[in-house]
Amino acid sequence: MTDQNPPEGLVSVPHLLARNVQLYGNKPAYREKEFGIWQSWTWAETADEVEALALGLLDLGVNVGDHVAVIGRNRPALYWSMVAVQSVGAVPVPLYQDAVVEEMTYVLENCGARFAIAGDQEQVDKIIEAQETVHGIDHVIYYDTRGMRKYDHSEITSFTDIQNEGRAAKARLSKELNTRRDALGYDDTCVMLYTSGTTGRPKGVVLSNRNVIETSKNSSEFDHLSAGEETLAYLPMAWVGDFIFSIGQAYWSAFCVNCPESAETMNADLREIGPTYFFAPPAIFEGHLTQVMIRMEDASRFKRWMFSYFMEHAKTVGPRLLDGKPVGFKDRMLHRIGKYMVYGPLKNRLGMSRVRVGYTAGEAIGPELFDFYRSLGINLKQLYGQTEATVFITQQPDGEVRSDTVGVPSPGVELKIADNGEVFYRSPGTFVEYYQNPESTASTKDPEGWVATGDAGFIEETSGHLRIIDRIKDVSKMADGSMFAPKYIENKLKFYPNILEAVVFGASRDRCTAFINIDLTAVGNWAERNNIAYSSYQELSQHPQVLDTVLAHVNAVNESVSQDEMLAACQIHRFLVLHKELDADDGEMTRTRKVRRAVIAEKFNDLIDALYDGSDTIYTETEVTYEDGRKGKIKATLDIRDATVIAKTQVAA
Amino acid sequence: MLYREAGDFKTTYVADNQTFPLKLDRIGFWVTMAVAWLVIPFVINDYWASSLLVPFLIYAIAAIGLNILTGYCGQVSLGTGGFMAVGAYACYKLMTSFPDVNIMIHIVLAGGITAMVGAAFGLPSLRIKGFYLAVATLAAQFFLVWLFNKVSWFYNYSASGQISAPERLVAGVAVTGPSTPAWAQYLICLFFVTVCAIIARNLTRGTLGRSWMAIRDMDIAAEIIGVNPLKAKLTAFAVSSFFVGIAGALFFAVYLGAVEVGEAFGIQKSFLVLFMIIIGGLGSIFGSFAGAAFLVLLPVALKWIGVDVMGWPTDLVAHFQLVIVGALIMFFLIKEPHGLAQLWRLAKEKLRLWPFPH
Amino acid sequence: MNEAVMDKNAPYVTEDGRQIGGVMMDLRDITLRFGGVEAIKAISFDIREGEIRAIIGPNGAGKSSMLNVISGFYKPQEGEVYFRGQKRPPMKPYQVARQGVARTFQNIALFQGMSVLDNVMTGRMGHIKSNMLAQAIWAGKAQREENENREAVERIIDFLEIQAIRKTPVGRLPYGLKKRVELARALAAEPDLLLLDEPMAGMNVEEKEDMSRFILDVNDEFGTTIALIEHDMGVVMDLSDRVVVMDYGRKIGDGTPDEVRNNQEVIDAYLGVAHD
Amino acid sequence: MSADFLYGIEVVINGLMAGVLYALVALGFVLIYKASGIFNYAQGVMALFSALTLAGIMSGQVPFAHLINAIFGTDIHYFGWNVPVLAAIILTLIVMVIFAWCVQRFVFRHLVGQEPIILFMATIGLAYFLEGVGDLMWGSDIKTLNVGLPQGGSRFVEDATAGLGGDDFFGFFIDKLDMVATVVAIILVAGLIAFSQYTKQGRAMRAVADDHQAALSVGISLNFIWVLVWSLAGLVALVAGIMWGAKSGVQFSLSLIALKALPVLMLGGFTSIPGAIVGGLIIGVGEKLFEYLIGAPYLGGATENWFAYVLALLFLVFRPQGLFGERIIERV
Repeated sequence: MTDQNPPEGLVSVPHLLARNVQLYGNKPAYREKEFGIWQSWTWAETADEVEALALGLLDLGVNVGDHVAVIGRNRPALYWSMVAVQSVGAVPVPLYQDAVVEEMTYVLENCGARFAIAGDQEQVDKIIEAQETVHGIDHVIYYDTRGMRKYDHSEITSFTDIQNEGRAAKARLSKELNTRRDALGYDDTCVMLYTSGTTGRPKGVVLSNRNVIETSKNSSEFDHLSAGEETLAYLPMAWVGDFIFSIGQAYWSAFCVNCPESAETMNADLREIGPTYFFAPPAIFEGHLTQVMIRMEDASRFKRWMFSYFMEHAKTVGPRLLDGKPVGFKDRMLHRIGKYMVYGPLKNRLGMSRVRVGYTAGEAIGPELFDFYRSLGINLKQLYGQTEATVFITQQPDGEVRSDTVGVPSPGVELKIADNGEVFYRSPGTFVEYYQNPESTASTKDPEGWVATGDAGFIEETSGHLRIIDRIKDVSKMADGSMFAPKYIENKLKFYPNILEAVVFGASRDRCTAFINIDLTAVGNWAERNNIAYSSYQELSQHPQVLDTVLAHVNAVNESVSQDEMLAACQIHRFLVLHKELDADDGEMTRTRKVRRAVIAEKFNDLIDALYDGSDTIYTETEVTYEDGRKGKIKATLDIRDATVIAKTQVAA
Repeated sequence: MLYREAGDFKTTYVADNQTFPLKLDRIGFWVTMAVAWLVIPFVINDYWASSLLVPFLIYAIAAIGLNILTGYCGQVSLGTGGFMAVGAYACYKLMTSFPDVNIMIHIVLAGGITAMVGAAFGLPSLRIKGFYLAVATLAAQFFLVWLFNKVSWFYNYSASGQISAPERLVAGVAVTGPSTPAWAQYLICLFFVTVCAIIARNLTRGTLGRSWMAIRDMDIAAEIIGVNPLKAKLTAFAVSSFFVGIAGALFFAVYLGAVEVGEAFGIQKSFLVLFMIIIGGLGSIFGSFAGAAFLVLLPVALKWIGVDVMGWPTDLVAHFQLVIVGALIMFFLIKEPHGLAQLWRLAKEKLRLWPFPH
Repeated sequence: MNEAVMDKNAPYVTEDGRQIGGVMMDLRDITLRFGGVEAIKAISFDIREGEIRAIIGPNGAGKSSMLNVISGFYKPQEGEVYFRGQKRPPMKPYQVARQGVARTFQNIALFQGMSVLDNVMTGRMGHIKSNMLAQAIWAGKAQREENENREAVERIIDFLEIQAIRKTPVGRLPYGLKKRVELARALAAEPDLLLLDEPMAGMNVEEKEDMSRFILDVNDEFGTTIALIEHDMGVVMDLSDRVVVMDYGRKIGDGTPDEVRNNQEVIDAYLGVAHD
Repeated sequence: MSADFLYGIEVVINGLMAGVLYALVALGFVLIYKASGIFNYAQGVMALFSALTLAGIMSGQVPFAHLINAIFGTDIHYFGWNVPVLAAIILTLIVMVIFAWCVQRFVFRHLVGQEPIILFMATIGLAYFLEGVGDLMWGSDIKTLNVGLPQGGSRFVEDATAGLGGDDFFGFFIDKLDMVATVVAIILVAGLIAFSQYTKQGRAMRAVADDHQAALSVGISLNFIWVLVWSLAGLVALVAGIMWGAKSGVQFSLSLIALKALPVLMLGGFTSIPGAIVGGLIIGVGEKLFEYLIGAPYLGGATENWFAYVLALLFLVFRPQGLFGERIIERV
């Protein structure tokens, strides 16, 4: 553990808040689109909202070290809640708002939260339901009063009431509050975040003030984040990324966090705000791109021509310009025109005109996708990180951006690659421990503080950039002993807009096979244009033409995989298109949309067998969970297709 | 394509319902104002003033007026000419009876008087709807014209039956009478246009405007949800006539200088202004300007093409003008009932969505 | 007799926690004729503070006419309307509206030429005090009032979850949303009595569920008294505290859903009525 | 009987005759309005146009002569022949039918289902258009139209009635033309009513007027009906045009006179043929009497210009649906 002292006595988020009030008192700290306009709060206003709540919490009897669950969509009030909780020496535990009751029950129980701050009635209901099994919760605070009137308010209170009580009790409690705030230490717990573990139950990752503040400081300096930045907070508050972007860095650099009005106005709000610092997982960028392409399909011939022409040109010139490499005069001029005709307007529509620093992470991002945004002139970069590292492990410096690497070690981070190819790191951001789980803590973090990422990768000698192949546990051997890296293949497949998800099997088998999920937006739109009628996802997924298209993609992937001798064996011999979308509610994916390979393999074993026993159709029944929690069965007969495999060239590895 | 909206967000309601929510439009507006106020006055000459700019500005005011009544409140009026006449004669009487009072005040008062007359003729609108009312307003048209013809008190018993504007000064410069400089004519009209447009905009985007539009779109429902139809319709008639009256006053005092009611404010005038708002766009201030500009420009352009270029006799060109105007009216009603304003709106929408089609 | 009157007005609380107060609107022997036709024949019933009151009956039973009488659009030839204990003098519909009676319409009556926001804003007509001159200058009082109204309206928009379509012209909206916007417009008036004329006509199950939820929420959040006409028996039985049944302009039943359901005359009237 | 009174009677009679003409034009409106819901402002201009055409054809004028000359620098004006009245009238009728077809085909077919007020404004546009075309075809100079109708006061009536009053009364002065006009108008009105009552097309017309959908469902072609009514309106316009043209020359003001039919309709109601007739008579008599008793002596005359409108306006305020129009029951 590196032993730096806190920069000028800023040992905790509340301290940062206090500093921001002094330096940027009248600058906006939070905005939320509500009642048709962007309601704004300056740092000063934020401070006393937080203080009022903190006092209220004291009044409510929150003790130092208590865990306070925070659940709801991104709203300033909930961010204040976290800071307020910290101010009174307690620990905020943000939870995923879309978690179903069981998940929430587990987490509440695990962290033993005494208090919960919920966004609205929906969340309150879940907490109440959870309390049938967990009895730790003393008091629930809700923000949106809608529909809450009829609840028994003995153990439930509205956010504003708490604040009012707090304000009322100021004289009485402010002294206590100050002492608690001053008592906060650099190595005290800042926040506890639950990792949506790809396997097994989520674990509570304990992050200290040191972790958060050091990381925020370093990463902010790395990208020269200033008080002028605008961000849009729309990713789950329970996710470490949002905590660092919307609280850590936001408080360190004192920039403004904007919260959208609602899920369906998200894109419009993004457009209005035009963030300068923007993070999104590849899925979102992919969604945008798909939308762009679909909408361009309906455009006039001229526009389509213009679009493709300039996008082509941008692919060659755009990234070079971004990286400050020299560009010929003619190209420069063409790019100007393009900027005026296409790039500019497009960025404007996407709400990314002002993006100065954009990041994506979590999944490998397709080169086409990545280049599309880069060539528009959006400074989109990749970073590699995880909750245990307080996000940052490696990130790409301006001017050294590529789609196939995840960049150089972030400031203060040391890397080492184990013999089996696993990536280890050590940094000021390295987490303290897994809450009440010493053994997994030990298994992940050795005494010197080296943390295993669980990813296999290597460092390019030429550039010093880190390249990730796959999850280490997913990289395995096939029957003939050759390397099997499913994720690698899956990503290649997923780079096709038509393919939403793919799961490749082949560990200790003689050949590879795959499940495919088609992308309903893209394929559905294609079906519409070729007026192919379909009543359900299932029906569309089994449509012969769809299967042909997918087959073409698979063949293409095989083609490219066959080039790489290390992975040539991973070519897909047979595949089928799943009759349902892989879904977190069915436990097939994590909340962050990572496939749970084991779960799937077990759940669809009949299909896997079919893939290997050579039959060309298979009948199956699958249990599904509907949005309202009801369960049901869907039955389907799936076609299985054979893909063309390029014969493995004779090589000695 | 031209628009960059990212980052142009609103944090107050005032900002949110400003007239030009888009930055580019705001810029465009101020540029236009600057040119209109700071450039044109110095370059304008008699020809441009008398054949284009001044009539355009005056008709724009009239069109705004009629648009409030017809476009916003849905009450079609064919009496515009008559009401302009009221404005003109009111102004004339005021000018001649109180020579020392500033002409500007006279013009505004003329508007006020017209407003009252307008409201009076608006009363039937409470019982009569649609084209019944339209025809009813013809009564105003014919009656008023006849009145100013027959009752010689209105034209101070002049032998010719004409009224002619004596010279009046504003800030030491003649704005009426034969010796008025072009730029003075232009500026005084521009002043009134600006004020009228702003007032109209404020009224139409506010409560009153909403009550008008409610009446227009569905009068019964409007009344049931709490719109007072009497108030809505009468205010519409009054405000509309106020503007029309001012236009009439300017038309007589500043533009023509001397008028004979029959030909200056005949039913043709009513139709001209009605056409302006149909072509320009019902229910749109911008449309009022567009329509006025279009119908002021059209004859000039036709004359130029027909007479100067093709060398045709003027009457022939005049006939063509009738045909074209008539055809245009039908065309717009069929293809684009919301006129040039709507075309403009669509174009803008396209630019905002660029490169997407929708 | 006296007792009867007393408990008639005695406040009580429904099982789902709804506060029912005294009589708000009392209709006495209302008779309405069009030319020779009697649309409503000597009907009397009352609507109590805070309750959800349903008016049901086959097509042409005179339900809508009844609503039109309440909202002052039709003037009954006989009978009186008592509002808050006062006999209502003959008044124009907009005056009734300003007394705190808002309504929606059977076939949507939105203002096609205006945006959702403007439509809902028209609901605030009753709350305008500033005069024309102030509005013309668009400053001071008028401006303040405009903003206050906007805020009030935005809360309704938020409440009915139509933020996403705030600035869309109503013409472009699908049917279900139009209905919701109309409800928003009525709510914007902050009425004491809300009249809903077939709020769920032509909706699919999902939309009906939403609408029912909104109606209950309105009654719950704002304590608004609601009188609604509806054909969907299920909905009526779920929502309403008391039901009036009309047939051919006569009242053939009045009471709690259960009482009405078991009323023989009602059953007869409904036999063979297609839509129910 | 006193002379004044008798002169009063004379005024009334003249009024009645004028009224018949108003009624005639009004009929044109009613026909179109009933069948298509269009309130045809252009009716007046149609009268003007038809009169122009008739005059032009009779005098063997070359259509669009000005235009042709202007373009080709030629100098043609007349074919140099005169077309006999009857042939000319028939030709004019053909022109009017073609016109009717064009109007239907190019304008109103595209406006089906629009609000009445839009249709109304469209007809105003049509009026302009037609006026322009008329001028282009035949030039805008005032033409005399003589279809051989008797002119001047009727000696016969004058002599016959001279005896009624004292020696300062010289009998009714009644224009022969007006008498003819009246007769023709009455015949035409009767004819139209007969047409709409007893002919297949007539019944179809009424069916359409009552209920478009129903009419369609029984296989009546709306298009045909609309062309038909526009043609009939053309015919009516022609007759009116001839009368007025013969009376006061063919000029623009003619279209304004025809406008008088509007107030007539507002009195009579847009949908009722008898209404149109009665309204016409009321207006005719009303304005003449008003002018005779009040206008000329006290108001400086020329009150005919507005009397009709103001009368109609006042009337409407108390009975919005007109004399015979059905009562409107508003619903929501």
